[in-house]
Amino acid sequence: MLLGQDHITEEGEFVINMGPQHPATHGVLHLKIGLDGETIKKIEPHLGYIHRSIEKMCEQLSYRQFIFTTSRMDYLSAHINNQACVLAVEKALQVEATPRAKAIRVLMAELTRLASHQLWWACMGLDLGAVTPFFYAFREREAINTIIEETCGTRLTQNYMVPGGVMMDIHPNFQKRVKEVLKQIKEKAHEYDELLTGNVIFQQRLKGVGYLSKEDAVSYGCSGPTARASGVSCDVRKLFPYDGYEQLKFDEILNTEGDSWARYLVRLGEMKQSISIIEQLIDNIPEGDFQAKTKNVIKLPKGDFYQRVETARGELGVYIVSDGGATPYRCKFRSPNFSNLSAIPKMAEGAKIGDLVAIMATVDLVIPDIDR
Amino acid sequence: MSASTIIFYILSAIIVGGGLLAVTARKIFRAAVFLLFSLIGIAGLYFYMNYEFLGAVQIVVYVGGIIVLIIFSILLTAESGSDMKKPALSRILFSALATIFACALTLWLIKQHTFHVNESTIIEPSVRNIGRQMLSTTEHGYILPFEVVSILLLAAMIGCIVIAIKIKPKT
Amino acid sequence: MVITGVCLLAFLVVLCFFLGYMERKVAAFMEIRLGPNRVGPKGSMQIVADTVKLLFKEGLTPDGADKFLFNLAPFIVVITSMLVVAPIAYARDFQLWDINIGVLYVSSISSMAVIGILMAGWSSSNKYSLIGAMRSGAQIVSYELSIGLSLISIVILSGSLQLSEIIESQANGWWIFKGHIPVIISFVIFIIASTAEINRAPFDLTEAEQELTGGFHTEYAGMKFAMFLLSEYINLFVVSAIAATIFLGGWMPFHIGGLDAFNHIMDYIPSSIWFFGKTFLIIFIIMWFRWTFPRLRIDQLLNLEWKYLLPISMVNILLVTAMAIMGWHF
Amino acid sequence: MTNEELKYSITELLPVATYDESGEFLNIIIPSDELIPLMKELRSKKEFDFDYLFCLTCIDWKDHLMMVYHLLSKVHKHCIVVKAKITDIQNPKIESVNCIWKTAELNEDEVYDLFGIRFLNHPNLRRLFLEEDWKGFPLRKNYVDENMIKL
Repeated sequence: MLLGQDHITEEGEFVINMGPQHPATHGVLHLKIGLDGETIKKIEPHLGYIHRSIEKMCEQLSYRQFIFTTSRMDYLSAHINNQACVLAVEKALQVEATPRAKAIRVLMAELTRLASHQLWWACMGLDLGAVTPFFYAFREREAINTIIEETCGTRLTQNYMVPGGVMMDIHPNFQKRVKEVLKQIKEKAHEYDELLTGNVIFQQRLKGVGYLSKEDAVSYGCSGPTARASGVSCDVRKLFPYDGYEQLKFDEILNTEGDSWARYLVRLGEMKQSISIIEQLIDNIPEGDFQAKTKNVIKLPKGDFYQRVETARGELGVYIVSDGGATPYRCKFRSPNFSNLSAIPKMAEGAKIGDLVAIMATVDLVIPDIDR
Repeated sequence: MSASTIIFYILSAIIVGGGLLAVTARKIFRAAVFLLFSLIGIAGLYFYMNYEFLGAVQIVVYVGGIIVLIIFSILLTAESGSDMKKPALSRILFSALATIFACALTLWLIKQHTFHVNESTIIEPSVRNIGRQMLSTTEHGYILPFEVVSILLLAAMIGCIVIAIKIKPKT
Repeated sequence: MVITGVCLLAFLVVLCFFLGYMERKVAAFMEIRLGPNRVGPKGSMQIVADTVKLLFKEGLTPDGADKFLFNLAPFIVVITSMLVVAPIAYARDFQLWDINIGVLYVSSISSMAVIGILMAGWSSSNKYSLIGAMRSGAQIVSYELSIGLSLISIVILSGSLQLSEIIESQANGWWIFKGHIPVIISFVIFIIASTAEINRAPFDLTEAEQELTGGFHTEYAGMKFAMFLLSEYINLFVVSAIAATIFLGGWMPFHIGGLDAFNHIMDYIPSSIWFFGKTFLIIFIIMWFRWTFPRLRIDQLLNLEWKYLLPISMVNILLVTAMAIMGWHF
Repeated sequence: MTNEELKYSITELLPVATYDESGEFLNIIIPSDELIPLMKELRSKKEFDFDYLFCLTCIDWKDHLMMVYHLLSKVHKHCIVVKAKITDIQNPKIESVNCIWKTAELNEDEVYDLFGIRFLNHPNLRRLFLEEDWKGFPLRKNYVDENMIKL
């Protein structure tokens, strides 16, 4: 990569490599930055440091197995990734999950989203030099992870979804624990505002930084909070509802400012929406089976199937091309981070190095999702 | 030789050595650092003579101000890390001659002047006296207005630079 | 003289150990966690363990570095911060060097520290270090102005540059109480500007690990890195001690005019406790900044100085001068 | 527009296009050299207004390569899948759509890296994940990894 053709070779330009080992990239992302003083002129992402070729692996795995590779993509919304695969398989088989399974899936997905946004908030402060918020956010995130662990057995790569439902029923304590955590989050919400949201320095660091216009957001294929902060309505849960999202009351948080502060506010708003979704469901989990009957060896009919879901970072698409066999002929994951990353050079044009860190923090990239 | 004399010679060695190294150093950044040592040595000499105010001003103005500016501008130049070219022989010769001439002139002037110890009016070099002297309107006075004029000139200079500076056209 | 000097250096090292421990505990307190609690009672030996670790680490020098300057820089930084300690009065009649231009001496020597940082950043031959060095140059040179102006306001009021005389002038009340609002303004400006001067958060742009991966000391390891750390803590102490001396009366006890009984009780508290109490209060405030504020951006940092602090302190100087001439202070 | 209307309008534009409606979306299969004119129409015409390219990938069907473009209109909320057939397997190339949707730049880099399709008029075509000197294109069906350890 470094040997190949270089776009940042202009005479007199100061080139620095941010990453592959850099604290602000949250993983092994490598950005080659052309600088003029501290002002950014060009950014060129270089990827592949943790490329595992998940798409190639999926071609060898059965339809029950390939779901679990996706937990390792966007590991912060592992549940939602699994859900996308499961839904794609269900769509192809024309099987529907049981009502109980759907409710559990949505609950788990929203808990994951909440935990993921907590982590984003924690790292957001850390990236801008405020260390303390990290610990406050992790206090709640750990509680959520503990709940998920109780039911799924793992904290991060849950692998809980199977075609037709979920792998096992929820833990008896689940409802009680979730209510406790929600209560805790609501009680501590003011701490979040005091620590970061209300801080003048913090606001000044984000306002007007990393502007992305609505047209650019669409053209770069941005999705999730990144695009919604630019005024693009793109919540898959609203536009193409799945697993019973159509019956739930929640708002799509939109903001038209398009800067980092807007992205920050959108994510904060989404946390509140997730809480409201969980509250609507937690006492109304339907009784019944948690898994619909499916065949042991799943074979999909010939054709291609596309399923999208809303992960914590945007629209995840699973594109399965089947030739009628027991493994996918071709499996493509349209990852939200990959598209959001491509918009970063645009957002960071003319910004400072410190701004780039703020932009990356608000876009909230998860590198394994880019380097699938 | 008393301890005091030894300290004097150490300081002098720092000043002279720093100066020599500053002009002979191949790297421009190193030259600036050696110049810094030389200037600190001079400040040390002032402290040694109990002219603390002068010493502190020397450090504030030369070390904290001018050297930092020099280093800062060196950082902004592109090739601060590479060795400079060896200067032409004629330039070395001429600068050597100029140095020897200046040295000789200074020594000659010092030789000419007879230093007599003035024991009757010892002016205490306290800040209070310096301040009084600055504002005095008698002989050797009017120092503050003089300094103000120089600040004015500096401001004018900066203004000229600001006006003359080219703003890169945005592409 | 030599013996007291050596004692002072030993004291400084112990002090830095304590400050390191204090920083960890303050951070832990702010971050709802425990902090060091394994090595020694309540984790108090943690910093010793860290020092031993740093001592045994290999002090790498990068290949492309200018070796001479790279190795010189930490010494310059440490020496300058140690030089500033000399004129501080620790207690009644306990001052190592009562130089008659104390305030000027402090501000002049502390302006030298930036050269060590510039040297370290440049000689590492690392682009991140170089950016860090450039930032620190711009930052320290500009914030020195505000520090100087806020110190001058007290010099005007007390009519002396000598630290001992400034303390004496506060026998009937600390300047922060005697000097009304203008002195409070210059005290606040002094705290802000000196936090910037010693490169602590929210002004730690020179190291900014999330942006520059450590800034000017990216390439330093082992003992050379420890020296930067040492100088950071000495600077923290010096700045707080100067603020305590100039604005809060140094070792002067807290007195209220007219309440003789109260004043007598205050006098029984040893003067060194007064001095260290005030100093550590300010140290705690500066640590508090670090663990609650996000970092500024470089242009915001310079704007803060040139657009706000400097004009305010200039106007403030006029106010203080007027107050001194008219005798409006107590 | 409904799928029927889309089909009608596109047939007017490009008579050679064939259709496949078995799946969720309307699939249009076109030869690779017709791609850019059609895409430009799909993007710019007010009644199509496909402004959101949400998935760009490729499928290796052994005898030919198929570029797949999933398009969505944020205004009209209709979806379409454009499939461009590349028959030249040895030296596959196709026009880049980067001039229409900017998201294509990195996505096409990825396809170039993993399938070896050369995109013409691409601003910065490079191997995105693998090293420059990597041999072969991993997502092709005939790709054999010599270093792979069989389990």
